[in-house]
Amino acid sequence: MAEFLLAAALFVLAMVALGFVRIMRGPGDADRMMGAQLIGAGGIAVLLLVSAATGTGPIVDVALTLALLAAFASVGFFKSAADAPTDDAETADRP
Amino acid sequence: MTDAATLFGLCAAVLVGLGLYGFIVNPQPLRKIIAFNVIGNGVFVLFGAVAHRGGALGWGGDPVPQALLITGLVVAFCASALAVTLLLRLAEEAESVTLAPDVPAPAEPATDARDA
Amino acid sequence: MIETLNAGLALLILALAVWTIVARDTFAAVVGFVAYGMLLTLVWVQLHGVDVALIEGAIGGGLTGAMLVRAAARLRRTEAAARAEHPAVLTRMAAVLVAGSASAALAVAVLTLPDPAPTLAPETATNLAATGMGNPLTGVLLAFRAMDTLLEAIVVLFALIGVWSLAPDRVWGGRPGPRHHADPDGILAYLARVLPPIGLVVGVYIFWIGADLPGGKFQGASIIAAMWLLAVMAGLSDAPPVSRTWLRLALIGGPVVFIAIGTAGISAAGAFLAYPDGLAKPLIKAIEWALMPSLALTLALLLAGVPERPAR
Amino acid sequence: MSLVDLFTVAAVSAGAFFFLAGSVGLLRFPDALTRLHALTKADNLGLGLVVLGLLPRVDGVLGGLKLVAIWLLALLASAAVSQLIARVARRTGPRA
Repeated sequence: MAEFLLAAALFVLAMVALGFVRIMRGPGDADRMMGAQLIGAGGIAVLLLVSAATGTGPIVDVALTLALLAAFASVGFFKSAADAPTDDAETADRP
Repeated sequence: MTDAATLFGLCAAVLVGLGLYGFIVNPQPLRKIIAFNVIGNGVFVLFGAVAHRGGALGWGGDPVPQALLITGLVVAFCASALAVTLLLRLAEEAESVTLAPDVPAPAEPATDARDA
Repeated sequence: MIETLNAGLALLILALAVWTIVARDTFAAVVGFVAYGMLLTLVWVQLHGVDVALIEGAIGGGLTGAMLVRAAARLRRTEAAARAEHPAVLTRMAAVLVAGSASAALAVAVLTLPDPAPTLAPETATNLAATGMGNPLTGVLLAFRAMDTLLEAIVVLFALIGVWSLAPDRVWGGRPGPRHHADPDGILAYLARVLPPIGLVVGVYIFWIGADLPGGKFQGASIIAAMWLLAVMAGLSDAPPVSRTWLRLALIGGPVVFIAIGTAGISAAGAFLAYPDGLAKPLIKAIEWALMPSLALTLALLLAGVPERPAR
Repeated sequence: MSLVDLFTVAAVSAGAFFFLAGSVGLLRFPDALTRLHALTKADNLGLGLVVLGLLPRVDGVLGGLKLVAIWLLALLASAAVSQLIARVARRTGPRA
């Protein structure tokens, strides 16, 4: 059973690694944030699977912390985009 | 068990190199801060790998280096926060410098209340 | 199977690290760094440092990410100018050389680590009973290496003083950061109403179990700091002016209690930061309870940033 | 293989499938909003099914509660974050 759970963890890790491709490609900031969000969700799943596979209960607390703070970076992203309404490609290219 | 320590130890060695490269080559200060953090992570992971090798008596790692890692991570975060704040303040001030390069920035009014 | 998982994790981490270094757009690099911070949490778990994983998850995955994302957005207008600066080819070559040799030297060191590994685990185990703690890390942090922890609490405070001292004169002692506004019926305000109570419970829980299981004051304090910042970002709460007396007392409260108990140790147990026999556990608890709110407040205010608005 | 194991294998596999679906969608869909749709499937269903599959394996009520709490927190975070990201994406519009 442990082998299956670890295999599932590996599979999930491989899948969320594709989120990295989205971070690289963009094209918008929002798309990149989504890639990070996917890696965060996958990280939580991997933690839970590893915890069950190795019988290490406290790992669940790590997953709990990540789940609690999963939204934090994205909220920061939203606020910074909201604080600067013109903050975009247009202003980035302004001399 | 030792495999994880060696693997992540080597990973950490590469992280230090990557961070060092970025720290030298990237011109933007924020990128330098990030690169410095990558160096720091490399050092921490290396330390963690060494701690893991020292695991004994049912503990997965030597508790002394692991405890120092916790202190280290918090201090590294504080240093980064200070560096980022400094940078943001610099950007605020430097913006006016860029807009009017010849005019010195206006001095702050001396009548401001300062509380200790 | 676990070896494959570790190898995959290491590869993904390295790929993300390369991206954060070489990406052209700073924001893209920062997002890569956020994802990389979350994955580092998995590395700590695989290195059997669950306590470290907890702090990395709270700080590396949460606080640092939000801080860098916002900084990258605010600095975006300086990007174009910075992009024009290209380091000379010679600099690049030298950088590759320096970085490569540093990596190679470290890799050689990793491969030639002494076997069996030196360890302080047996000493910790022998003396842990005297502290009354079940989690060896808490024992190390507050008994065997208490000096490090004390100095750390003070360094954190110094960093905050550093941040505050960057304030312009006209807002000296004022409220940090901009006043945030959000739609009171919007999703952000909803999130900031629902999440912080849960986060507070989880933060205190992580702090509480730290005596016997992975967890502790640093981890709990980081989570609570993040929750307060969420409420601030949603406009539900506001950062207090940094000149408030209660605020300053709360900030130094933890370190002061730590120093007081440490100084009392000189006469009671013969050394600074030594605990008298049998009293170690209650004293450690007292220090932890005093330190945790101070740390949470300090970390939160560090992220809230420079005072930007007058105190009135 | 016991019934519990069978349940775990089925639910975790289904969860893994949704991570696959989410990742492929995030890569293949044409614009930000459809990609967001794919992402939330991985967050909600992928993680949810993994949690469901692991539930019978936990020891004690507290362990089970923590697992469910993780899933609920992930649901809350993903619901809120997808709205916030969608707003930014709508305002900045598609750009190359």
